[in-house]
Amino acid sequence: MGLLTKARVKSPWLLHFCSSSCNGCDIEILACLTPYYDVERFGILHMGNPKHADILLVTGPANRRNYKVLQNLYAQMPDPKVVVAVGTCACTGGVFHNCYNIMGGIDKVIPVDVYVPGCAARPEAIIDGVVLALKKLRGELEE
Amino acid sequence: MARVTFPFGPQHPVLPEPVQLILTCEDEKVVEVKPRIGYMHRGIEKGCELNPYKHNVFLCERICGICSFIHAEAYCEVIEKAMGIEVPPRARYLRVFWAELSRMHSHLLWLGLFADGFGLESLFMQCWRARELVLDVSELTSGHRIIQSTCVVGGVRKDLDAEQIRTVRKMLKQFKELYTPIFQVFQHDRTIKSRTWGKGILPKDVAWQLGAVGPTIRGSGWAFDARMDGYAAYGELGFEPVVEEGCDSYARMMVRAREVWQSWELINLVLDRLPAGEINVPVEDNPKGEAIHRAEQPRGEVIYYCRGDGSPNLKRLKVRTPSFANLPTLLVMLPGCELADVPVITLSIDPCIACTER
Amino acid sequence: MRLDWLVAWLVLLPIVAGLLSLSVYRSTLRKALVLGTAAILAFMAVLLAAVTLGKGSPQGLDTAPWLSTLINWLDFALVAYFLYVGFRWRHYLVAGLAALQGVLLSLLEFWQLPHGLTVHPTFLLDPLASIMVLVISVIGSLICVYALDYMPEHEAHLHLERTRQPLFFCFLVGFLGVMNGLVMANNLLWLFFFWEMTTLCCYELIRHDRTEEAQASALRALWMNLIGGVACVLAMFLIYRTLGTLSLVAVVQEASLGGALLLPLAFLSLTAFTKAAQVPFQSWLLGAMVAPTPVSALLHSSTMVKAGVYLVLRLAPALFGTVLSSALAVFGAFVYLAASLLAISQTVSKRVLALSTVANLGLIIACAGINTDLALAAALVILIFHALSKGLLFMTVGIYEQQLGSRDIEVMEGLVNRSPVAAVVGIVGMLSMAFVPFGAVLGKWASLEAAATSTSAWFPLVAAFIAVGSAASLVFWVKWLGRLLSTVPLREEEKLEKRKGVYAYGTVLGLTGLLLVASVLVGGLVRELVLPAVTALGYQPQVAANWSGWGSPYGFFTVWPVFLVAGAALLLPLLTFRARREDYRPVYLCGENLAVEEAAFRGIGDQPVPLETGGLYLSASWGEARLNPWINLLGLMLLLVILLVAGVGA
Amino acid sequence: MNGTNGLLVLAVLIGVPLLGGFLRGVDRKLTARLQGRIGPPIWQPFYDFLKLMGKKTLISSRATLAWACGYLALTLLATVLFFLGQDLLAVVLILGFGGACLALGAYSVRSPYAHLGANRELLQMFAYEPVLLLTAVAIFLKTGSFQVASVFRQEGALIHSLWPTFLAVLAALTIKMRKSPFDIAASEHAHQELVRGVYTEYSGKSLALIELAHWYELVLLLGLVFLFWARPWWAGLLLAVFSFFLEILIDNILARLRWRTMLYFTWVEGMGLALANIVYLNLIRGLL
Amino acid sequence: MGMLGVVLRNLFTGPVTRRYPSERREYFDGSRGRLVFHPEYCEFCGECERACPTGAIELDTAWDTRRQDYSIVWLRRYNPFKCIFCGNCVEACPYGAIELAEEPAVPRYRKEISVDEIPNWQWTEWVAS
Repeated sequence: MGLLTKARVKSPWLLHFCSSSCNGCDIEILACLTPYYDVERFGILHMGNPKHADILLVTGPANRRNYKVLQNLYAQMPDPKVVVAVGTCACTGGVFHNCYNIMGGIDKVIPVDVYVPGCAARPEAIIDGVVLALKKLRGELEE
Repeated sequence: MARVTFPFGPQHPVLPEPVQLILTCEDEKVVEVKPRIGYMHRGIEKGCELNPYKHNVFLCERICGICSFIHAEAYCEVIEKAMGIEVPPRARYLRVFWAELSRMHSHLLWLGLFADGFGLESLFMQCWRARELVLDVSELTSGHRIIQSTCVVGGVRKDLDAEQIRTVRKMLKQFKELYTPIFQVFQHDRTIKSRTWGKGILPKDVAWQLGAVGPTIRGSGWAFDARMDGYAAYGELGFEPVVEEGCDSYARMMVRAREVWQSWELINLVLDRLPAGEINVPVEDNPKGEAIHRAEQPRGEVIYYCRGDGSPNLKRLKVRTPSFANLPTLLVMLPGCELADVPVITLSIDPCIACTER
Repeated sequence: MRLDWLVAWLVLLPIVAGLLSLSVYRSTLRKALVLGTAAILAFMAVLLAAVTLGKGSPQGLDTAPWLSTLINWLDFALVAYFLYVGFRWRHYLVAGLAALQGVLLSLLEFWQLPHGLTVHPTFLLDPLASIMVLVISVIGSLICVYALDYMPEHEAHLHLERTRQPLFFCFLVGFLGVMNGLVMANNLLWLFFFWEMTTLCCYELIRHDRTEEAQASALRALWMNLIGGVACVLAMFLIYRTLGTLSLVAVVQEASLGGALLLPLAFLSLTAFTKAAQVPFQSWLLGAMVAPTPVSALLHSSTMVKAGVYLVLRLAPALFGTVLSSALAVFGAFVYLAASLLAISQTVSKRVLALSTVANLGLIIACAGINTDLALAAALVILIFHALSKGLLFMTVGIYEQQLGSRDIEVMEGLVNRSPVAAVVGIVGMLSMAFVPFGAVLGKWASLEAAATSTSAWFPLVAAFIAVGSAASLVFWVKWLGRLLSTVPLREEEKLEKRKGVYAYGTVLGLTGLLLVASVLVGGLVRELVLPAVTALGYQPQVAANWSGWGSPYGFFTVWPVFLVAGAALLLPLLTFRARREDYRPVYLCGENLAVEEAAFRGIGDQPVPLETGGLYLSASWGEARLNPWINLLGLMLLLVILLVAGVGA
Repeated sequence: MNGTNGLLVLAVLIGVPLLGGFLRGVDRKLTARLQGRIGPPIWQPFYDFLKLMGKKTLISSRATLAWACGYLALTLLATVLFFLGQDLLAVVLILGFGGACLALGAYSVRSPYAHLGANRELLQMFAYEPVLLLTAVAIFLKTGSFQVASVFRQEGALIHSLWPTFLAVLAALTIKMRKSPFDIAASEHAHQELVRGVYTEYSGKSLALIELAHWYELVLLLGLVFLFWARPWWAGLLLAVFSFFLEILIDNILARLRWRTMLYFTWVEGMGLALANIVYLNLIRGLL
Repeated sequence: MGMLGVVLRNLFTGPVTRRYPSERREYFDGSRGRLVFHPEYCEFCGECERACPTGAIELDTAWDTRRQDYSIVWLRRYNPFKCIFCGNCVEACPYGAIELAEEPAVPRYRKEISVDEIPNWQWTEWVAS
């Protein structure tokens, strides 16, 4: 593993976007930053700005109103980047599957690398998801 | 004079949820605010008409993940009212237990975000650290950290055993130790006061005219709380609302900080007085007719209305959420403030966009 | 060439050329006249500098006695004209001051001075004078050439029936001669005449457009400068009573005799402050903005206000060690601070420039007050670079104004895309006012060092004022630079530079080149020009200058490495870094951005809302309305204190 | 420039960012500990730097990269001049203009967040620049020279007579280290109203360069603190470490304040202290 | 100054962080984590499908392609990425074939649907009945 790859894997800065979730996963993502889970151990910092971010954490399904926002944010992130869909509804739409304004999972709108199930996804699952995303990042880089 | 017009949101680190405020600033002073909502709209009310009414509990829980239990509870109560079901007393007490747990975690979460809003990151960490204890209690008793999912039409799904009650009491004691210094910081810290005192004034009469609810109106000196109706077991617990007279962000912050203590006491009271007996009654038939119910969420009063025609699907479910009532107050408070106060004032009403837009 | 011829050319050529231009109505002829005058004037100035610097010691020059008599009568003619102006416009303050001046002057001429008084020498040619002549003749001439392009377009805007350019160029070009005379004069009566002539030129140039506002501003400039005139006559009274002569050199040399000269020196300082638009009098310079831009450029960079600081610098050795000197230092530093703070809240570009001028002149006066060799050197460096940069900036702002039709800084947003040449020139000008290691900041550095080494008990205040003032000036320059630089990438904008006037662009680019050369060679400039001037004033400079920078006994500022590093860092990425179109991303707009070149975000009803961005003005805190009363009051109080101190000292 | 100086310059160019990055790592670790967390590894800033260097280039405007380079270059130059024992006043001025480059970079693309951040950066500069200039003057009064090297020729520690100035420097240090309560232009952590303020439009390599410049700046400022107790050297080192720790502590116990409070604090209290100190020293100089 | 006490206490009492991937915490009893299915108890009654609010469970039949005789297999398709882990199906199941484990469901690169064959329901038995 080259030094650059290692640095990339060791320093994922994340951007969180709440697509149209119920807030459950959002607060669990925030909980990941707090003392009990402290993802800064892995070098993860919560950036509010897509231009600085490496990982996009999306909670909630894509809806017809804000999918453009999601696409814009995705486009503004510089490569290499990964997208993690956090929570059941970000994966497939989940409990909102029959609400009329919902398009389904966010993979309908942007490419998704890792799906984290759970409603709301537990911090442990989110950490697992990010770790999985980093594995993918490393794998992609080494190919 | 140079003006800066820019969008504040939908994606913005201060706002965890998508909402847009189009701000116009002159230097550091905000002169114009135009809110733009609708990013979170999912169509839950319509979705509820498509599901069997018992499944709607799970959907209503996910109107908002922070006050999810109270949504579920309010939904169940409105259905029970429509169907004329009497809920057993133990279930009513347990509902108060989880509802107050939700309130505690919601307020702590908000206090943390608020601290982050005025740039005190370590206080954010402390609040969320204390909150983890509340979440542990929630997970221990309901099986999930935030979406308790314990309420069903006719009662609750889970019971507390003596062992659990003992553990909960221990954890609550730990919580008290952790929260006391945090509370004192919020109450007395000078830099926090300088950021919140006199910021975002919502005068008493204006608060009433705009129909603000919850801590927003209680911070403006109105004793207005749906729990005073005495639904669930509140009537038997001697509930008194927390009221602050300051009308500013500091007052609203203190209402929430003190409500954490209030919820803590209510939970202890519930554990002391928990009556024995069944936790739910079987519900067989379908709702017919209409009913309305008020409940108090961490953010304020939520109103549920339902109408059924005897079929398994509701004909109409209408939810009026507290943040929807509170958002107009922003338009009074924001113009004329400084840009640095925008997060403080915006957060001081604790906007929950997921609730507002459903 | 003989020295007296040289002086005659420098003074008379522009005046004659100006008078000639009164009868010139054809633009080609006017161009030839102005260009020729400018070229000869600049050449003569360089020659004068070569001569005076080569000679080593100051050269005196006498004139025929009848000339002195002529000057005396012309003085009265001027007073009469001012009296007429006062009554013509029913401005009784002007009339009163002119009358007072007339009375005082008659008293002086007919009662106190013996008949046929001769002052030896009439003209004094030393390095300080030749630096001033260089500044006036080179930069001033360039501005006159620039006006050849500016004025036709300006008049096209005014829809005049008949061009007023002959009159305009008469005063504009004549001004240079008057100024040259002023800085070379040693006889105070001559100095007074030239002084009043500059007041006249200034008045006529400001009211050139003949609008109501222009007339009011011109009258304000007039009455404020007349106060200076009155103070000057009073000073002459006192000086003659004490010394029995009216020679400037004598004043400087005899000052060490005692405190008797303090009061006249204070009056002369007051005269200088009115001309240099120091704080309670700054409003005339701000009002002068209504005049066509070449006038502003001329007033600010090379003439008029520079006369004020010139006089203070000339008198500085006389003040050495006196309490008046400290008072000047505090006053100057205060003006620097106050004007810099006021400039932050300004949105009109010319007012920013004007306040920055006031501030820099204040700094020069503060340096004169600090009164050490280093301080004087700093003052001269600031004077030279201020003239270069401010002349450049006014001329470029004039170009912007004609391109944009506005003087507002906010309107200049993204000018670097729309009008690249002029914008880059303006950026260079602003950088040279505010950034290391350009001359103005170098002067600031030296003035702070000088302030710190001063023995005065007041220096902490001076240092603090300079420190805050320099930070404030950084704020408003960077803000304005930011406006120019603020662009929308990939957007095809309408180019404003459809017509690049040869004279306007030529002079501006020439001045930029001059500025850059002078900045890079600042070490040589200090060694060859500034230090001799300081020596000639009677200081023993311990200041060292070598090829790479400028040193004082306490510190050393390296210029070349900073230029190299900053230049390389800023230019290399721009030259080497190429971005493809697909590498561009819109700016961060919370996810509601549109395409890169749109500069808008989706707002209510999914309609694009254009972005508005703006600079920092803080008008609530540092707005003129709020600060002006305080600043004027403090300035007035400081002036009174200066006079009081001098009076008590006497 | 002779051989020793050349070596020194090389040592500064290479050593300072290593030290600065390490200190940033310590900063983050310590902050985490104060918040009851574990925090990132000590060498996390180096990972971040490398990663940013390796990002694909996406830009909003070409000019931002140039200004980032300018910021880095000027900061680097100030650091080199400082460690070569050059003129302190010049160092402070150059540092100030480095900061201005940062603001200009943010101004050079029409982005509201960057613009508002740049406005605030200017306000910060307005707050700390006079304090640092006066500090240089105060050091001059004690040592008789503006040269950094002269501090080492001075007998005894500056802090004995310059402690009020030292307190003023701490206020400026808070601003320069972007620590609460004065992190108004760009906060270390993202939760503020201006997103990342001046840094909003920088990404990838230009952000990495800015990070590098921060490291130089940090060491330079701690070097300034070191001067206050330069002899014996370990006392200065202790003082620098103490100030560093103090800043982190302050960051964690105070809320972010508004710009008015910042200006009020740095001018009235910071500059007031430095000025009082200067007046006092000047009095002594006058008496002796 | 209350904050000072809090942060200093934090500094000296050490971090409270749960070092998650390396040290795993015991989950509370009754935590609603992953859904575990025991096909051997399943009687294919369909209660879980009806109880599921998100439609994550589907009961289905399909041709058994492993065998040549075109026999039918009884399948339960479960999509963990649709499931909200509410436990409604667990309560609805009369045979105790579904259970909620305490550890959460694991993240995946792809949304894999888990398909279980119900052994109680075989082609032959169905024919025999």
